[in-house]
Amino acid sequence: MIELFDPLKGERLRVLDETGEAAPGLDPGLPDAELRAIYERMLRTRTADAKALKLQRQGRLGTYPPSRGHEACQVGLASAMGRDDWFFPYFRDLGMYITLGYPLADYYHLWMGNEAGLRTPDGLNIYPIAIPVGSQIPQAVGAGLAAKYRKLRIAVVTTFGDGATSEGDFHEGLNFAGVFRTPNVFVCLNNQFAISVPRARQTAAATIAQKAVAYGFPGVQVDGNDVLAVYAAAREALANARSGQGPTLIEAYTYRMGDHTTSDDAARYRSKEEVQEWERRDPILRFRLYLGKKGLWDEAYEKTVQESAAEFVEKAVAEAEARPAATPEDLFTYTYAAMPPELEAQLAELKAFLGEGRR
Amino acid sequence: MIELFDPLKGERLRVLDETGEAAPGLDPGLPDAELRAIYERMLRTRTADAKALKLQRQGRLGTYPPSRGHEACQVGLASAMGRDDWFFPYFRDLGMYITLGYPLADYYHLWMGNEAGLRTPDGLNIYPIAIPVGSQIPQAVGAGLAAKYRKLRIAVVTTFGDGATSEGDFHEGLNFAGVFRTPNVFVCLNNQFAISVPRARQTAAATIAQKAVAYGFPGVQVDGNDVLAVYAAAREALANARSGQGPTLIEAYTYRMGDHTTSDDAARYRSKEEVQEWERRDPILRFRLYLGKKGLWDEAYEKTVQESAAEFVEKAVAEAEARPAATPEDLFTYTYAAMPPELEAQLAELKAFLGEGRR
Amino acid sequence: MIMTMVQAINQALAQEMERDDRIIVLGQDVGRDGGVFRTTEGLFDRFGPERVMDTPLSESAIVGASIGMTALGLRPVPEVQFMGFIYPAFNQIVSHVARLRNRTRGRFTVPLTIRTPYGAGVKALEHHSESTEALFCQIPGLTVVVPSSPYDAKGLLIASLRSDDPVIFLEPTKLYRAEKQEVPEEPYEVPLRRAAVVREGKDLTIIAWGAMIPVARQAAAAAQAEGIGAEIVDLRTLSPMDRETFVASVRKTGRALVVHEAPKTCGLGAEIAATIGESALLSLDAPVLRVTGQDITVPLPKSEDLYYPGPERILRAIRRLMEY
Amino acid sequence: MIMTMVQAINQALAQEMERDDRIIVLGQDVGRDGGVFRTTEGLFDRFGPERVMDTPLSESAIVGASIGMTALGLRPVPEVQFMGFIYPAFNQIVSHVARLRNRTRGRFTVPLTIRTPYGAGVKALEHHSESTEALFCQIPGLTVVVPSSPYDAKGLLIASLRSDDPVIFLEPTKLYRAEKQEVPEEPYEVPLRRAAVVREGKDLTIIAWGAMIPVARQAAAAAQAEGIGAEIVDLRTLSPMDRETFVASVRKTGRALVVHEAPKTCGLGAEIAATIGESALLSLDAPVLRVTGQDITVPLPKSEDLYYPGPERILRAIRRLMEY
Ligand SMILES: Cc1ncc(C[n+]2csc(CCOP(=O)(O)OP(=O)(O)O)c2C)c(N)n1
Ligand SMILES: Cc1ncc(C[n+]2csc(CCOP(=O)(O)OP(=O)(O)O)c2C)c(N)n1
Ligand SMILES: [Mg+2]
Ligand SMILES: [Mg+2]
Repeated sequence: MIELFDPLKGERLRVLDETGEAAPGLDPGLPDAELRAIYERMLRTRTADAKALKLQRQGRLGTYPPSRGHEACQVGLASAMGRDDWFFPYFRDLGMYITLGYPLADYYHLWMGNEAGLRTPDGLNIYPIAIPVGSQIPQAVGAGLAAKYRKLRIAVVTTFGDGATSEGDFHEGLNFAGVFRTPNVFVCLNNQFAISVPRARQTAAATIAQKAVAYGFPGVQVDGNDVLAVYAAAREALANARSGQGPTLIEAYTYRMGDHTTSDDAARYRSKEEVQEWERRDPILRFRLYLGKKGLWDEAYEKTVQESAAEFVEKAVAEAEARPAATPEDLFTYTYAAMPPELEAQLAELKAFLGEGRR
Repeated sequence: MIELFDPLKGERLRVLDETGEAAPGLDPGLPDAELRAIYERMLRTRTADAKALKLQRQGRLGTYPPSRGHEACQVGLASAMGRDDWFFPYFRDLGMYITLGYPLADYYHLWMGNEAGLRTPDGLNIYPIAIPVGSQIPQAVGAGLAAKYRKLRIAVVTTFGDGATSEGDFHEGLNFAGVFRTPNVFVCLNNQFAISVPRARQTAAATIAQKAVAYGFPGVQVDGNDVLAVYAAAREALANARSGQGPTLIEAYTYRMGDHTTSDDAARYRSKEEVQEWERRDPILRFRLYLGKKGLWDEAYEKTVQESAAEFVEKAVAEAEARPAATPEDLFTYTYAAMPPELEAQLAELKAFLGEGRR
Repeated sequence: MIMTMVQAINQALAQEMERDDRIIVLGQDVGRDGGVFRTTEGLFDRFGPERVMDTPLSESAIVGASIGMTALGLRPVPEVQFMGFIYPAFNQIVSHVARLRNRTRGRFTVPLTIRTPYGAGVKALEHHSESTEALFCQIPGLTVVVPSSPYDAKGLLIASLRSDDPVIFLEPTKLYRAEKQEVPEEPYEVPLRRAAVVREGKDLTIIAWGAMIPVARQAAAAAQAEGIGAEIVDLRTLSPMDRETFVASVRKTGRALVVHEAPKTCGLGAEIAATIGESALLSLDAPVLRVTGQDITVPLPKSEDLYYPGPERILRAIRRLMEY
Repeated sequence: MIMTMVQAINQALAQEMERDDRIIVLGQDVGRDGGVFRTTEGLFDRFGPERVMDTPLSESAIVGASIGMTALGLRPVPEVQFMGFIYPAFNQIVSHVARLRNRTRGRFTVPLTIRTPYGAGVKALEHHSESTEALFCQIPGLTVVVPSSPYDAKGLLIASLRSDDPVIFLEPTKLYRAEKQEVPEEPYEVPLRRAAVVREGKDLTIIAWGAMIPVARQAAAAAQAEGIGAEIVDLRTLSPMDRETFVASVRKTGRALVVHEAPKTCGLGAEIAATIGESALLSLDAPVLRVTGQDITVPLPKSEDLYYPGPERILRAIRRLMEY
């Protein structure tokens, strides 16, 4: 399906229109249970996101990059992934984490300012969040190389924003992937902004998907507010990766509904009208309309889902806040496999200092 | 003309075939005197290059990257440039330097191991050679931005190899150029190798020219052993740059006839047959055949040109070797605009040390 | 006018841009948004998009393009959004910015000023609390400047913008809005390469810079209460370093303490301690001590305090020095 | 067998690759060409293109991809062609390689060994004579190793390949073929984090590493002729540093001299001098001196000798120390 949509011709894969109507022949045909699961993940994502913002305002969580508007991209992509696939995230990936089963308490714990929240639970193939923009991309390619070397039939997914495509690491990573035909799926969440810098300032290419031309593998633009389009493209790209057909670049065309982070004020650089225009294309709304048409959604169902999401989120907050603070040992132990004498001395001194009643 | 050759369709601009026949409608129609001047520059380049190799073997010059085979790319490009245009070179650009009027003695002086040879004479717009691969590309874009800001109708040219296209700086530079529509001409000398690494290992893109698609401006592949093709493409790209129509990427498809540098042994990684195959496509030979067909070349003319080239080169060698050695002051004076006390102290100490009869 | 460091920096930029049309500000979000810390606020409206350029997210190109601009006589002021994101531009800085004057024997100079917020203490995200100034201090050709007050920020920035050498101008985020100070309206320079004795004392010398100056002052005040007179030298230009000023101070006091946020090992404190050992060994009544960040990655906000030198840690070291 | 450092490195790689199929060598020209210095010669034929990978010209991706390989349990050995070209990968090294163990509280470790030729003295092109080891020594989490002999090269490299910490393994180009030495055929480790006293002496301590060791030996021999006994400590692992060994030596001799190729200011010598000042002040009979590269960019070949510390400069410093 991917090769049917040529970014050089301005084509974009979309399954659902804004009324939730599925284009004939493009619907990935998921079972009802899976459709509902996707919806539930999207709602959990939005709920958990709103909660993080609230916690931040209350001083209970630090600077936070909200995901609102990206639920279709994140949940659509992660829902198509398999348990053995690997994920190399960026910093705006809440729906990925929720879908892939990363404990939300850990995720909150991280954004509350504790490294322990970055410790992926054993058995989950999720690398830690990369804050330096684009830097995770070559790493994902290396994981792809390793998968190939080990003859694992898995795919390696990495996400990043439109801004990241301007970094050298985007280029070096994708170029490597092309040369070695690694099992990578590169997903750009083109949300039209890198903080205040609009997409047009990021590159003169008409689409981000067409950048794949530079690397000799397919690129496709999908409607990033259409969870089924993201799912369909991801499923195909993942299958191609796993079966040795090489990497794919997916551009998910979407919009950052909120501020860049809680330190940002997007009103300084974009209009209310523009934001409102995108509110209409809300990915959750669109998918709800689709479910409604399929008889999978009604008010009662919505209520259950909302309640369950709220409960899920509150539990995670409670858990995260109950976690113990980092100890000096936590801070010093993981710099090296074995602590060097200088660090031992510094740790001892810190503990003596704290022992004097300070802190 | 550039847009007539689509790299995505595998098209390559070529004016002269291997017998020196010009394709009708593509010949840039240069006056005879200019054609001969181009030939003479190509021959000087080859002569000066061979001399550098000889000097290196004699221990009179250091590690050196030979230009043989690149004469059409270098001389074709530089011949199309105007006096006010800027040039940001890489390390294999002898024909550019000769054509642009950089004193050959300075060039030799540099490769003999003295920074003074990197001091571009006043009035020449040539930035110093960049050894870290690809790093000059964003710099050239900055010069383009400055030209635009100052409303100068000039172009900024930068050259680099096929290997350089894998560096992040290639990407960041070209992307910047696209966004700001700078007056840049990017010329990739695709000579099929980055030291031992073949072009196919460098990128999975079928051509390097097509990488321009990622940046939203035109890219064209030209026959890099055809000086008229290089000239024609460069002239058009330069004109576009100067007139505000933005940047162009030119891929000059050629071959590195010699070793990577005098420290390299290309026989380790490529076959004699391959090299012989390319000998047949020698850019000087091809252009000579063309001149012959136009009645601009005969043995007597060849003899004069050879002699003049030899004289030109010998004079430069003599001049370079007569230059004084760098003094301690030369080494210390240019680190800062004004020498800090610590450097003054180190310089004084060095001089005292040398004064003790050492060196 | 009474102003914060952010305002002082903003004013320095505006005044110099007014005076010198070779100055171009470029970087991520420096334009319409006015910079994530608002240091470039208003410049876009005043000087237009050609002089206040929002760029792609590309540190290497931001610095690399700035270099190229200098070839044609401009004086760019690239902003790197946080010091933790300067590394993608490291090659441009080390291999080109620092060297071009020397490698062209003065034909090409690189009069640019790379501005970047730096340092811990504001409970920021990972990579947003870096203070790796020593990386740059070891590269010949670079000038590294750190202001510790609004007054110095304006004067040092103006001096940097007017300098013919490339400057890495590090702005302590912790001080951006910490303190307001009277700052003269007219442009002025605080000279580069000159440290300042910002507090006099006879018993020991504290050498510090940036956000550590207010912390050192607190410690010095506490020490005073114990009858110990601490002199404080604000280094201001970290490279090339004004060794004379602090060596003279240590010759007088006989004791020295370096305070910095960066980890101890190979931090700038090492060079300062080594210099004192070289030049003032016989004046030393005690070893030169260093109170610094721990030799670990700056922790996330919840544990930042365990990393960061505070007044009590400095006071402890002062006492230890005096008891030696 | 008697062999050069190049051969010793080559043998270490081959033997460990034989033993451990998680080891992958990658970089520019490491494959068919066998590396520009031939350190990887024969590995491509023996282990195939999947384990000896010629890569695109992309330092950041070479290191970045190596990181990703460790996520799936591999132990990559990326080669950077010269230390002067490591800067494009600096972000990957500083922001990821060094930190991943800490930031994931041990879930992800990065057992890779970045190999790169380093140092001056071979009349190479610009950017090919760098010795910026101190850049890496100040980054917590990295291990920085420099061998000074074929024997140590093999043993330290094997220890690095087996280490669970990321190692920056710096190979002094000047020593690649300078000296041959008996090197045991079987694999062995020279322990990381341990300096070695490679020459005993009672009058002063010279601390050095890599290509400066033979130079220091020459100076020490000359000093011996004047009746001065110089002890030489080969640091071997520059970070984390074995402070105990050199401090103990200085406590014994009372005098210390650090020798390194890098410029003086903020070179590793600063940390060593500062450490000695902190830990052995009362044992010092003279200031700790540093004989180093000049505080300038390494000059082009014709003037390299004016930059580089030679035995005479060291001898001068030894005399100065003894006369103090
Ligand atoms: C290398 C680097 N430079 C700058 C930053 C600061 N920064 C954080 S997010 C961001 C914008 C990212 O934009 P985009 O890639 O489009 O992702 P989005 O935030 O829109 O999801 C910037 C500039 C950074 N984190 N890393
Ligand atoms: C950043 C960097 N990495 C590695 C090198 C070492 N090196 C010098 S030339 C070269 C190959 C360049 O290949 P290409 O760009 O194709 O240019 P060519 O030499 O073929 O003209 C390499 C790897 C370097 N100079 N800079
Ligand atoms: Mg974005
Ligand atoms: Mg090439």
